[in-house]
Amino acid sequence: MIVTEEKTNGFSALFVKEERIDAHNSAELKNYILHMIEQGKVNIIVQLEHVRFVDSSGLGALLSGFKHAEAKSGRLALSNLQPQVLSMFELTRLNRVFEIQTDLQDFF
Amino acid sequence: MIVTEEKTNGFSALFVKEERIDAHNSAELKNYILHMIEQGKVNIIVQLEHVRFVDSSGLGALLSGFKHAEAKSGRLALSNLQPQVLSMFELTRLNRVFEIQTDLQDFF
Amino acid sequence: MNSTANFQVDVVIPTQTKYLHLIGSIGEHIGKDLEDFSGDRNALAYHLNLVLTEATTNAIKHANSEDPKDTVRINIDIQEQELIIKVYDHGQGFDLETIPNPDFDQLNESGMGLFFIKTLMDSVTYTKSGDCNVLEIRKLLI
Amino acid sequence: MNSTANFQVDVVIPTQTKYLHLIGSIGEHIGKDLEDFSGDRNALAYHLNLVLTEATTNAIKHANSEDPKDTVRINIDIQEQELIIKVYDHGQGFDLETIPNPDFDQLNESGMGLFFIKTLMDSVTYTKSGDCNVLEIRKLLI
Ligand SMILES: Nc1ncnc2c1ncn2[C@@H]1O[C@H](COP(=O)(O)OP(=O)(O)O)[C@@H](O)[C@H]1O
Ligand SMILES: Nc1ncnc2c1ncn2[C@@H]1O[C@H](COP(=O)(O)OP(=O)(O)O)[C@@H](O)[C@H]1O
Repeated sequence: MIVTEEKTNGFSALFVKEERIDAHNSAELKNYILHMIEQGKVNIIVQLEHVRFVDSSGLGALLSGFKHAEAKSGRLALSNLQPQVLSMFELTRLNRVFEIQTDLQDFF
Repeated sequence: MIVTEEKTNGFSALFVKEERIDAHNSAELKNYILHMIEQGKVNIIVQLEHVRFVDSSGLGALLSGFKHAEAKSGRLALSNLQPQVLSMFELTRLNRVFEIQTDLQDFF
Repeated sequence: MNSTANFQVDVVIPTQTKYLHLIGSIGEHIGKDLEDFSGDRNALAYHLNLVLTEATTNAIKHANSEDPKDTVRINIDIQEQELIIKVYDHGQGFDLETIPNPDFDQLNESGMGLFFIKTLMDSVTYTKSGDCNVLEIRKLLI
Repeated sequence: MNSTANFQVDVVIPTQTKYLHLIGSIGEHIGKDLEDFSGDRNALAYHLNLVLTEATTNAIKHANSEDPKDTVRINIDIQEQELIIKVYDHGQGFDLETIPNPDFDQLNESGMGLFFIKTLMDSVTYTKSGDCNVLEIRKLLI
Protein backbone atom coordinates (compact mmCIF):
# COMPACT_ATOMS: atom_id res chain seq x y z
CA MET A 1 0.00 0.00 0.00
CA ILE A 2 1.63 3.22 -1.15
CA VAL A 3 0.53 6.25 0.83
CA THR A 4 2.06 9.64 1.50
CA GLU A 5 1.26 12.04 4.30
CA GLU A 6 1.20 15.80 4.37
CA LYS A 7 0.41 18.30 7.10
CA THR A 8 -1.90 21.10 5.93
CA ASN A 9 -3.79 23.71 7.97
CA GLY A 10 -3.92 21.53 11.07
CA PHE A 11 -5.10 18.53 9.08
CA SER A 12 -3.16 15.45 8.10
CA ALA A 13 -3.74 14.74 4.43
CA LEU A 14 -3.27 11.09 3.57
CA PHE A 15 -2.76 10.44 -0.16
CA VAL A 16 -3.60 6.90 -1.18
CA LYS A 17 -1.48 6.12 -4.23
CA GLU A 18 -3.05 2.77 -5.12
CA GLU A 19 -5.49 2.22 -7.97
CA ARG A 20 -7.29 -0.48 -6.08
CA ILE A 21 -8.31 -1.06 -2.45
CA ASP A 22 -9.58 -4.56 -1.77
CA ALA A 23 -9.22 -7.26 0.88
CA HIS A 24 -5.58 -7.69 -0.12
CA ASN A 25 -4.49 -4.25 1.06
CA SER A 26 -7.38 -2.75 3.07
CA ALA A 27 -6.07 -4.04 6.41
CA GLU A 28 -2.86 -2.16 5.76
CA LEU A 29 -4.77 1.04 5.05
CA LYS A 30 -6.86 0.56 8.17
CA ASN A 31 -3.80 -0.02 10.35
CA TYR A 32 -2.01 2.95 8.85
CA ILE A 33 -4.92 5.23 9.73
CA LEU A 34 -5.28 3.78 13.23
CA HIS A 35 -1.57 4.35 13.78
CA MET A 36 -1.92 8.00 12.72
CA ILE A 37 -4.76 8.45 15.21
CA GLU A 38 -2.72 6.82 17.99
CA GLN A 39 0.03 9.33 17.23
CA GLY A 40 -2.45 12.11 17.90
CA LYS A 41 -3.26 12.92 14.28
CA VAL A 42 -7.02 12.84 14.75
CA ASN A 43 -8.00 15.21 11.95
CA ILE A 44 -7.42 13.36 8.72
CA ILE A 45 -8.40 13.92 5.11
CA VAL A 46 -7.96 10.88 2.92
CA GLN A 47 -7.23 11.94 -0.64
CA LEU A 48 -8.47 9.25 -3.02
CA GLU A 49 -7.64 10.72 -6.43
CA HIS A 50 -5.64 7.68 -7.55
CA VAL A 51 -8.14 5.12 -6.35
CA ARG A 52 -10.18 3.70 -9.23
CA PHE A 53 -11.68 0.81 -7.30
CA VAL A 54 -12.73 0.19 -3.71
CA ASP A 55 -14.51 -2.87 -2.32
CA SER A 56 -16.47 -3.37 0.92
CA SER A 57 -13.32 -4.00 2.94
CA GLY A 58 -11.88 -0.70 1.70
CA LEU A 59 -15.03 1.14 2.76
CA GLY A 60 -14.75 -0.71 6.08
CA ALA A 61 -11.14 0.46 6.57
CA LEU A 62 -12.17 4.08 6.05
CA LEU A 63 -15.21 3.68 8.33
CA SER A 64 -12.98 2.21 11.02
CA GLY A 65 -10.73 5.27 10.76
CA PHE A 66 -13.74 7.55 10.91
CA LYS A 67 -15.02 5.93 14.12
CA HIS A 68 -11.64 6.00 15.83
CA ALA A 69 -11.03 9.64 14.91
CA GLU A 70 -14.49 10.55 16.20
CA ALA A 71 -13.83 8.71 19.47
CA LYS A 72 -10.87 11.05 19.98
CA SER A 73 -12.94 14.13 19.05
CA GLY A 74 -11.31 14.31 15.66
CA ARG A 75 -12.70 13.68 12.22
CA LEU A 76 -11.84 11.75 9.12
CA ALA A 77 -13.01 13.22 5.83
CA LEU A 78 -12.49 12.30 2.17
CA SER A 79 -11.57 14.17 -0.99
CA ASN A 80 -11.07 13.68 -4.75
CA LEU A 81 -13.23 10.59 -5.17
CA GLN A 82 -13.56 9.24 -8.69
CA PRO A 83 -17.23 9.01 -9.73
CA GLN A 84 -17.47 5.22 -9.51
CA VAL A 85 -15.78 5.18 -6.11
CA LEU A 86 -18.23 7.84 -4.91
CA SER A 87 -21.11 5.67 -6.07
CA MET A 88 -19.98 2.96 -3.62
CA PHE A 89 -20.40 5.47 -0.80
CA GLU A 90 -23.82 6.39 -2.11
CA LEU A 91 -25.01 2.78 -2.38
CA THR A 92 -24.11 2.16 1.27
CA ARG A 93 -25.22 5.69 2.27
CA LEU A 94 -21.73 6.20 3.68
CA ASN A 95 -21.80 9.58 1.91
CA ARG A 96 -24.02 10.70 4.79
CA VAL A 97 -21.39 9.59 7.30
CA PHE A 98 -18.23 11.05 5.75
CA GLU A 99 -17.69 14.65 4.82
CA ILE A 100 -16.69 14.39 1.17
CA GLN A 101 -15.22 17.22 -0.89
CA THR A 102 -14.38 17.34 -4.58
CA ASP A 103 -10.92 18.67 -3.86
CA LEU A 104 -8.58 18.70 -0.92
CA GLN A 105 -8.49 22.53 -1.06
CA ASP A 106 -12.25 22.71 -0.53
CA PHE A 107 -11.75 21.89 3.14
CA PHE A 108 -9.93 25.15 3.81
CA MET B 1 -8.13 4.42 -31.71
CA ILE B 2 -7.78 7.85 -30.13
CA VAL B 3 -5.11 9.97 -31.78
CA THR B 4 -4.51 13.69 -32.01
CA GLU B 5 -2.43 15.56 -34.55
CA GLU B 6 -0.32 18.67 -34.19
CA LYS B 7 1.80 20.62 -36.63
CA THR B 8 5.24 21.53 -35.22
CA ASN B 9 8.31 22.90 -37.01
CA GLY B 10 7.36 21.36 -40.33
CA PHE B 11 6.64 17.99 -38.74
CA SER B 12 3.27 16.40 -38.07
CA ALA B 13 3.24 15.07 -34.52
CA LEU B 14 0.80 12.21 -34.05
CA PHE B 15 -0.11 11.54 -30.41
CA VAL B 16 -1.39 8.01 -29.84
CA LYS B 17 -3.70 8.20 -26.84
CA GLU B 18 -4.25 4.46 -26.40
CA GLU B 19 -2.62 2.35 -23.68
CA ARG B 20 -2.52 -0.66 -25.91
CA ILE B 21 -1.86 -1.30 -29.62
CA ASP B 22 -2.70 -4.82 -30.72
CA ALA B 23 -4.37 -6.58 -33.66
CA HIS B 24 -7.68 -5.03 -32.61
CA ASN B 25 -6.66 -1.46 -33.36
CA SER B 26 -3.34 -1.56 -35.26
CA ALA B 27 -5.01 -1.56 -38.70
CA GLU B 28 -6.69 1.69 -37.73
CA LEU B 29 -3.38 3.24 -36.72
CA LYS B 30 -1.76 2.04 -39.94
CA ASN B 31 -4.57 3.47 -42.08
CA TYR B 32 -4.48 6.74 -40.20
CA ILE B 33 -0.77 7.16 -40.90
CA LEU B 34 -1.12 6.15 -44.56
CA HIS B 35 -3.90 8.71 -44.92
CA MET B 36 -1.66 11.42 -43.47
CA ILE B 37 1.06 10.53 -45.97
CA GLU B 38 -1.44 10.61 -48.85
CA GLN B 39 -2.39 14.10 -47.72
CA GLY B 40 1.24 15.11 -48.15
CA LYS B 41 2.22 14.94 -44.49
CA VAL B 42 5.35 12.88 -45.10
CA ASN B 43 7.35 13.98 -42.05
CA ILE B 44 5.73 12.40 -39.03
CA ILE B 45 6.72 11.93 -35.42
CA VAL B 46 4.59 9.39 -33.59
CA GLN B 47 4.44 10.28 -29.89
CA LEU B 48 3.91 7.11 -27.89
CA GLU B 49 3.88 8.39 -24.31
CA HIS B 50 0.49 6.85 -23.49
CA VAL B 51 1.23 3.47 -25.04
CA ARG B 52 2.06 0.87 -22.40
CA PHE B 53 1.80 -2.14 -24.69
CA VAL B 54 2.48 -2.84 -28.35
CA ASP B 55 2.34 -6.19 -30.14
CA SER B 56 3.84 -7.31 -33.48
CA SER B 57 0.92 -5.87 -35.46
CA GLY B 58 1.48 -2.50 -33.81
CA LEU B 59 5.16 -2.58 -34.75
CA GLY B 60 4.04 -3.58 -38.25
CA ALA B 61 1.70 -0.58 -38.49
CA LEU B 62 4.52 1.80 -37.60
CA LEU B 63 6.91 0.06 -39.98
CA SER B 64 4.37 0.37 -42.78
CA GLY B 65 4.14 4.11 -42.09
CA PHE B 66 7.92 4.36 -42.06
CA LYS B 67 8.22 2.69 -45.47
CA HIS B 68 5.50 4.78 -47.06
CA ALA B 69 6.94 8.04 -45.71
CA GLU B 70 10.39 7.05 -47.00
CA ALA B 71 8.95 6.26 -50.43
CA LYS B 72 7.79 9.87 -50.60
CA SER B 73 11.16 11.19 -49.39
CA GLY B 74 9.77 11.86 -45.95
CA ARG B 75 10.44 10.17 -42.65
CA LEU B 76 8.55 8.69 -39.75
CA ALA B 77 10.21 8.90 -36.34
CA LEU B 78 9.14 8.01 -32.79
CA SER B 79 9.26 9.70 -29.42
CA ASN B 80 8.43 9.17 -25.74
CA LEU B 81 8.54 5.37 -25.73
CA GLN B 82 7.93 3.67 -22.41
CA PRO B 83 10.84 1.34 -21.51
CA GLN B 84 8.97 -1.91 -22.17
CA VAL B 85 7.66 -0.63 -25.50
CA LEU B 86 11.20 0.37 -26.45
CA SER B 87 12.39 -3.13 -25.64
CA MET B 88 10.06 -4.49 -28.36
CA PHE B 89 11.89 -2.32 -30.89
CA GLU B 90 15.19 -3.58 -29.56
CA LEU B 91 14.21 -7.26 -29.77
CA THR B 92 13.26 -6.86 -33.42
CA ARG B 93 16.15 -4.44 -34.04
CA LEU B 94 13.57 -1.94 -35.28
CA ASN B 95 15.40 0.60 -33.13
CA ARG B 96 17.99 0.64 -35.92
CA VAL B 97 15.28 1.47 -38.46
CA PHE B 98 13.39 4.22 -36.67
CA GLU B 99 14.89 7.41 -35.33
CA ILE B 100 13.75 7.32 -31.70
CA GLN B 101 13.99 10.25 -29.28
CA THR B 102 13.21 10.41 -25.57
CA ASP B 103 11.07 13.48 -26.02
CA LEU B 104 9.24 15.12 -28.90
CA GLN B 105 11.24 18.32 -28.30
CA ASP B 106 14.50 16.49 -28.91
CA PHE B 107 13.78 16.49 -32.63
CA PHE B 108 14.10 20.27 -32.88
CA MET C 1 -23.82 -11.86 -36.21
CA ASN C 2 -24.28 -10.93 -32.60
CA SER C 3 -21.29 -8.86 -31.58
CA THR C 4 -21.24 -10.28 -28.06
CA ALA C 5 -21.04 -13.98 -28.68
CA ASN C 6 -21.05 -16.47 -25.85
CA PHE C 7 -17.85 -16.95 -23.97
CA GLN C 8 -16.50 -18.51 -20.81
CA VAL C 9 -13.81 -17.89 -18.25
CA ASP C 10 -12.81 -20.42 -15.64
CA VAL C 11 -10.16 -19.66 -13.04
CA VAL C 12 -8.83 -21.74 -10.17
CA ILE C 13 -6.77 -19.80 -7.65
CA PRO C 14 -5.16 -20.59 -4.32
CA THR C 15 -6.98 -19.04 -1.34
CA GLN C 16 -4.81 -15.91 -1.33
CA THR C 17 -6.05 -12.36 -1.58
CA LYS C 18 -3.29 -11.34 -3.99
CA TYR C 19 -5.32 -12.99 -6.77
CA LEU C 20 -8.35 -10.73 -6.19
CA HIS C 21 -6.90 -8.15 -8.56
CA LEU C 22 -6.71 -10.70 -11.38
CA ILE C 23 -10.27 -11.89 -10.80
CA GLY C 24 -11.63 -8.35 -10.52
CA SER C 25 -9.86 -7.23 -13.69
CA ILE C 26 -11.31 -10.11 -15.65
CA GLY C 27 -14.76 -8.89 -14.59
CA GLU C 28 -13.91 -5.33 -15.56
CA HIS C 29 -12.73 -6.35 -19.03
CA ILE C 30 -15.76 -8.53 -19.63
CA GLY C 31 -18.03 -5.63 -18.71
CA LYS C 32 -16.27 -3.32 -21.15
CA ASP C 33 -16.43 -5.93 -23.94
CA LEU C 34 -20.20 -6.44 -23.70
CA GLU C 35 -21.04 -4.22 -26.63
CA ASP C 36 -24.67 -5.32 -26.80
CA PHE C 37 -25.40 -4.22 -23.25
CA SER C 38 -27.72 -1.25 -23.50
CA GLY C 39 -26.91 0.18 -20.06
CA ASP C 40 -23.80 1.97 -18.82
CA ARG C 41 -20.92 -0.36 -19.71
CA ASN C 42 -18.40 1.38 -17.48
CA ALA C 43 -20.73 0.99 -14.51
CA LEU C 44 -21.29 -2.67 -15.42
CA ALA C 45 -17.51 -3.15 -15.63
CA TYR C 46 -17.07 -1.72 -12.11
CA HIS C 47 -19.95 -3.79 -10.76
CA LEU C 48 -18.58 -7.05 -12.20
CA ASN C 49 -15.15 -6.19 -10.81
CA LEU C 50 -16.74 -5.57 -7.38
CA VAL C 51 -19.05 -8.57 -7.32
CA LEU C 52 -16.27 -10.98 -8.37
CA THR C 53 -13.95 -9.43 -5.79
CA GLU C 54 -16.51 -9.69 -2.97
CA ALA C 55 -17.57 -13.24 -3.81
CA THR C 56 -13.97 -14.43 -4.12
CA THR C 57 -12.97 -12.67 -0.89
CA ASN C 58 -15.75 -14.48 0.96
CA ALA C 59 -14.66 -17.82 -0.48
CA ILE C 60 -11.08 -17.08 0.62
CA LYS C 61 -11.86 -15.64 4.06
CA HIS C 62 -14.93 -17.48 5.32
CA ALA C 63 -14.55 -20.82 3.62
CA ASN C 64 -10.84 -21.47 3.92
CA SER C 65 -10.40 -25.10 4.83
CA GLU C 66 -7.02 -24.36 6.48
CA ASP C 67 -5.41 -26.50 3.81
CA PRO C 68 -2.71 -24.38 2.13
CA LYS C 69 -3.50 -26.21 -1.09
CA ASP C 70 -7.15 -25.17 -0.90
CA THR C 71 -8.43 -23.42 -3.99
CA VAL C 72 -11.34 -21.28 -5.09
CA ARG C 73 -12.84 -21.83 -8.51
CA ILE C 74 -14.52 -18.96 -10.31
CA ASN C 75 -16.55 -19.62 -13.43
CA ILE C 76 -18.00 -16.91 -15.62
CA ASP C 77 -20.39 -17.79 -18.42
CA ILE C 78 -21.43 -14.99 -20.74
CA GLN C 79 -24.51 -15.79 -22.76
CA GLU C 80 -26.46 -13.56 -25.07
CA GLN C 81 -28.94 -12.34 -22.51
CA GLU C 82 -27.38 -13.27 -19.23
CA LEU C 83 -24.10 -13.44 -17.38
CA ILE C 84 -23.67 -16.20 -14.80
CA ILE C 85 -20.94 -16.19 -12.18
CA LYS C 86 -20.26 -19.25 -10.05
CA VAL C 87 -17.83 -19.20 -7.15
CA TYR C 88 -17.01 -22.59 -5.63
CA ASP C 89 -15.60 -22.95 -2.11
CA HIS C 90 -14.66 -25.93 0.04
CA GLY C 91 -15.73 -24.48 3.39
CA GLN C 92 -18.47 -25.40 5.84
CA GLY C 93 -21.01 -23.29 3.96
CA PHE C 94 -23.62 -20.87 5.36
CA ASP C 95 -27.25 -19.96 4.93
CA LEU C 96 -27.56 -17.00 2.62
CA GLU C 97 -31.15 -16.35 3.76
CA THR C 98 -30.06 -15.64 7.33
CA ILE C 99 -27.63 -12.85 6.39
CA PRO C 100 -29.40 -9.55 7.02
CA ASN C 101 -28.83 -6.38 5.02
CA PRO C 102 -26.48 -3.91 6.69
CA ASP C 103 -28.04 -1.48 9.16
CA PHE C 104 -27.52 1.77 7.28
CA ASP C 105 -28.10 3.89 10.37
CA GLN C 106 -25.27 2.21 12.18
CA LEU C 107 -22.95 0.82 9.58
CA ASN C 108 -20.45 -1.78 10.51
CA GLU C 109 -16.96 -2.21 9.12
CA SER C 110 -17.93 -5.54 7.63
CA GLY C 111 -21.05 -7.16 6.23
CA MET C 112 -21.37 -5.04 3.07
CA GLY C 113 -20.09 -7.62 0.56
CA LEU C 114 -23.24 -9.68 0.03
CA PHE C 115 -25.30 -6.48 0.06
CA PHE C 116 -23.33 -5.25 -2.99
CA ILE C 117 -23.74 -8.57 -4.75
CA LYS C 118 -27.50 -8.69 -4.12
CA THR C 119 -28.03 -5.03 -4.99
CA LEU C 120 -26.00 -4.89 -8.19
CA MET C 121 -26.94 -8.27 -9.68
CA ASP C 122 -30.29 -9.87 -10.51
CA SER C 123 -30.23 -13.08 -8.51
CA VAL C 124 -28.00 -14.82 -5.98
CA THR C 125 -28.14 -18.33 -4.56
CA TYR C 126 -25.77 -20.37 -2.38
CA THR C 127 -26.09 -24.13 -2.51
CA LYS C 128 -24.17 -27.34 -1.92
CA SER C 129 -22.83 -28.98 -5.06
CA GLY C 130 -20.98 -32.24 -4.61
CA ASP C 131 -18.06 -31.72 -2.25
CA CYS C 132 -18.20 -27.94 -2.45
CA ASN C 133 -20.52 -24.97 -2.15
CA VAL C 134 -21.42 -22.71 -5.00
CA LEU C 135 -22.47 -19.09 -4.92
CA GLU C 136 -24.34 -18.46 -8.15
CA ILE C 137 -24.87 -14.91 -9.31
CA ARG C 138 -26.89 -13.94 -12.36
CA LYS C 139 -27.06 -10.65 -14.20
CA LEU C 140 -29.43 -10.02 -17.10
CA LEU C 141 -27.74 -8.30 -20.03
CA ILE C 142 -30.82 -6.97 -21.79
CA MET D 1 4.06 -22.63 2.08
CA ASN D 2 5.05 -21.70 -1.41
CA SER D 3 3.72 -18.21 -2.06
CA THR D 4 3.00 -18.93 -5.70
CA ALA D 5 0.80 -21.97 -5.50
CA ASN D 6 -0.47 -23.71 -8.60
CA PHE D 7 -3.34 -22.15 -10.42
CA GLN D 8 -5.21 -22.34 -13.69
CA VAL D 9 -7.03 -20.05 -16.05
CA ASP D 10 -9.17 -21.30 -18.90
CA VAL D 11 -10.88 -18.92 -21.30
CA VAL D 12 -13.03 -19.59 -24.35
CA ILE D 13 -13.59 -16.56 -26.56
CA PRO D 14 -15.25 -15.96 -29.91
CA THR D 15 -12.78 -15.34 -32.74
CA GLN D 16 -12.88 -11.56 -32.31
CA THR D 17 -9.89 -9.32 -31.70
CA LYS D 18 -11.71 -7.24 -29.10
CA TYR D 19 -11.03 -10.03 -26.61
CA LEU D 20 -7.25 -9.76 -27.01
CA HIS D 21 -7.14 -7.10 -24.33
CA LEU D 22 -8.80 -9.42 -21.80
CA ILE D 23 -6.44 -12.30 -22.63
CA GLY D 24 -3.37 -10.08 -22.54
CA SER D 25 -4.36 -8.55 -19.20
CA ILE D 26 -4.77 -11.95 -17.65
CA GLY D 27 -1.19 -12.71 -18.67
CA GLU D 28 0.00 -9.40 -17.27
CA HIS D 29 -1.67 -10.00 -13.89
CA ILE D 30 -0.34 -13.53 -13.66
CA GLY D 31 3.18 -12.26 -14.31
CA LYS D 32 2.88 -9.67 -11.55
CA ASP D 33 1.48 -12.23 -9.10
CA LEU D 34 4.36 -14.69 -9.52
CA GLU D 35 6.19 -13.65 -6.38
CA ASP D 36 8.61 -16.57 -6.49
CA PHE D 37 9.95 -15.66 -9.90
CA SER D 38 13.49 -14.49 -9.39
CA GLY D 39 13.72 -12.46 -12.60
CA ASP D 40 12.14 -9.13 -13.49
CA ARG D 41 8.44 -9.60 -12.78
CA ASN D 42 7.37 -6.52 -14.74
CA ALA D 43 9.20 -7.78 -17.80
CA LEU D 44 7.64 -11.22 -17.34
CA ALA D 45 4.21 -9.58 -17.08
CA TYR D 46 4.75 -7.75 -20.37
CA HIS D 47 6.07 -10.89 -22.04
CA LEU D 48 3.10 -13.01 -20.96
CA ASN D 49 0.75 -10.26 -22.12
CA LEU D 50 2.54 -10.22 -25.48
CA VAL D 51 2.83 -13.97 -25.98
CA LEU D 52 -0.84 -14.56 -25.13
CA THR D 53 -1.83 -11.71 -27.43
CA GLU D 54 0.26 -13.01 -30.35
CA ALA D 55 -0.83 -16.63 -29.96
CA THR D 56 -4.50 -15.68 -29.68
CA THR D 57 -4.25 -13.30 -32.64
CA ASN D 58 -2.84 -16.11 -34.78
CA ALA D 59 -5.64 -18.45 -33.72
CA ILE D 60 -8.19 -15.75 -34.60
CA LYS D 61 -6.62 -14.59 -37.88
CA HIS D 62 -5.01 -17.65 -39.44
CA ALA D 63 -7.23 -20.39 -38.13
CA ASN D 64 -10.68 -18.87 -38.40
CA SER D 65 -12.99 -21.53 -39.72
CA GLU D 66 -15.34 -18.88 -41.17
CA ASP D 67 -17.95 -20.06 -38.70
CA PRO D 68 -19.11 -17.02 -36.69
CA LYS D 69 -19.59 -19.32 -33.73
CA ASP D 70 -15.97 -20.46 -33.90
CA THR D 71 -14.05 -20.06 -30.68
CA VAL D 72 -10.49 -20.01 -29.41
CA ARG D 73 -9.65 -21.67 -26.15
CA ILE D 74 -6.76 -20.42 -24.07
CA ASN D 75 -5.53 -22.45 -21.13
CA ILE D 76 -2.91 -21.24 -18.69
CA ASP D 77 -1.49 -23.59 -16.09
CA ILE D 78 0.83 -22.11 -13.50
CA GLN D 79 2.89 -24.70 -11.69
CA GLU D 80 5.65 -24.19 -9.20
CA GLN D 81 8.49 -24.25 -11.69
CA GLU D 82 6.79 -23.77 -15.00
CA LEU D 83 4.02 -21.90 -16.74
CA ILE D 84 2.25 -23.67 -19.60
CA ILE D 85 0.06 -21.86 -22.11
CA LYS D 86 -2.09 -23.80 -24.56
CA VAL D 87 -4.00 -22.08 -27.34
CA TYR D 88 -6.48 -24.27 -29.24
CA ASP D 89 -7.72 -23.38 -32.71
CA HIS D 90 -10.08 -25.11 -35.18
CA GLY D 91 -8.25 -24.10 -38.37
CA GLN D 92 -6.37 -26.08 -41.01
CA GLY D 93 -3.17 -25.95 -38.99
CA PHE D 94 0.38 -25.21 -40.16
CA ASP D 95 3.89 -26.50 -39.74
CA LEU D 96 5.69 -24.46 -37.10
CA GLU D 97 9.08 -25.76 -38.27
CA THR D 98 8.71 -24.18 -41.71
CA ILE D 99 8.17 -20.66 -40.39
CA PRO D 100 11.48 -18.79 -40.65
CA ASN D 101 12.65 -16.10 -38.30
CA PRO D 102 12.10 -12.57 -39.59
CA ASP D 103 14.83 -11.13 -41.81
CA PHE D 104 16.10 -8.37 -39.56
CA ASP D 105 17.87 -6.56 -42.38
CA GLN D 106 14.66 -6.20 -44.30
CA LEU D 107 11.87 -6.40 -41.80
CA ASN D 108 8.39 -7.06 -42.94
CA GLU D 109 5.17 -5.67 -41.50
CA SER D 110 4.09 -9.13 -40.43
CA GLY D 111 5.76 -12.34 -39.33
CA MET D 112 7.09 -11.12 -35.97
CA GLY D 113 4.51 -12.85 -33.73
CA LEU D 114 6.00 -16.34 -33.56
CA PHE D 115 9.47 -14.80 -33.27
CA PHE D 116 8.38 -13.06 -30.04
CA ILE D 117 6.85 -16.24 -28.70
CA LYS D 118 9.95 -18.33 -29.45
CA THR D 119 12.37 -15.69 -28.19
CA LEU D 120 10.62 -14.83 -24.93
CA MET D 121 9.50 -18.30 -23.86
CA ASP D 122 11.40 -21.56 -23.33
CA SER D 123 9.67 -23.96 -25.69
CA VAL D 124 6.94 -23.89 -28.33
CA THR D 125 5.18 -26.71 -30.16
CA TYR D 126 2.17 -26.84 -32.49
CA THR D 127 0.36 -30.16 -32.80
CA LYS D 128 -2.98 -31.68 -33.71
CA SER D 129 -5.09 -32.68 -30.74
CA GLY D 130 -8.42 -34.33 -31.52
CA ASP D 131 -10.49 -32.00 -33.70
CA CYS D 132 -8.30 -29.00 -33.05
CA ASN D 133 -4.73 -27.76 -33.09
CA VAL D 134 -2.84 -26.71 -30.02
CA LEU D 135 0.02 -24.28 -29.70
CA GLU D 136 1.81 -25.15 -26.49
CA ILE D 137 4.14 -22.64 -24.94
CA ARG D 138 6.26 -23.28 -21.87
CA LYS D 139 8.13 -20.86 -19.67
CA LEU D 140 10.36 -21.95 -16.80
CA LEU D 141 9.78 -19.96 -13.64
CA ILE D 142 13.01 -20.74 -11.88
N1 LIG E 1 -18.50 -18.49 1.08
C1 LIG E 1 -18.89 -18.32 2.37
N2 LIG E 1 -18.73 -19.32 3.27
C2 LIG E 1 -19.11 -19.17 4.54
N3 LIG E 1 -19.69 -18.04 5.04
C3 LIG E 1 -19.86 -17.00 4.19
C4 LIG E 1 -19.48 -17.08 2.83
N4 LIG E 1 -19.80 -15.90 2.23
C5 LIG E 1 -20.36 -15.13 3.18
N5 LIG E 1 -20.42 -15.78 4.38
C6 LIG E 1 -20.99 -15.27 5.63
O1 LIG E 1 -21.79 -14.13 5.34
C7 LIG E 1 -21.36 -13.01 6.11
C8 LIG E 1 -21.60 -11.72 5.35
O2 LIG E 1 -20.72 -11.65 4.22
P1 LIG E 1 -20.42 -10.25 3.54
O3 LIG E 1 -21.70 -9.52 3.36
O4 LIG E 1 -19.64 -10.50 2.33
O5 LIG E 1 -19.60 -9.42 4.60
P2 LIG E 1 -18.20 -9.73 5.34
O6 LIG E 1 -17.50 -10.75 4.52
O7 LIG E 1 -17.53 -8.40 5.37
O8 LIG E 1 -18.57 -10.22 6.71
C9 LIG E 1 -19.92 -13.29 6.43
O9 LIG E 1 -19.50 -12.61 7.59
C10 LIG E 1 -19.92 -14.81 6.61
O10 LIG E 1 -20.36 -15.15 7.90
N1 LIG F 1 -2.76 -20.89 -35.46
C1 LIG F 1 -2.28 -20.82 -36.72
N2 LIG F 1 -2.94 -21.47 -37.73
C2 LIG F 1 -2.47 -21.42 -39.00
N3 LIG F 1 -1.36 -20.74 -39.37
C3 LIG F 1 -0.67 -20.07 -38.42
C4 LIG F 1 -1.09 -20.07 -37.06
N4 LIG F 1 -0.22 -19.35 -36.34
C5 LIG F 1 0.71 -18.90 -37.22
N5 LIG F 1 0.45 -19.34 -38.47
C6 LIG F 1 1.26 -19.10 -39.69
O1 LIG F 1 2.56 -18.64 -39.30
C7 LIG F 1 2.85 -17.38 -39.91
C8 LIG F 1 3.71 -16.51 -39.01
O2 LIG F 1 2.97 -16.10 -37.85
P1 LIG F 1 3.46 -14.87 -37.03
O3 LIG F 1 4.91 -14.97 -36.80
O4 LIG F 1 2.61 -14.78 -35.80
O5 LIG F 1 3.26 -13.60 -37.95
P2 LIG F 1 1.96 -13.01 -38.66
O6 LIG F 1 0.77 -13.54 -37.93
O7 LIG F 1 2.13 -11.53 -38.51
O8 LIG F 1 2.04 -13.46 -40.10
C9 LIG F 1 1.49 -16.78 -40.22
O9 LIG F 1 1.54 -15.86 -41.27
C10 LIG F 1 0.68 -18.03 -40.57
O10 LIG F 1 0.89 -18.40 -41.90
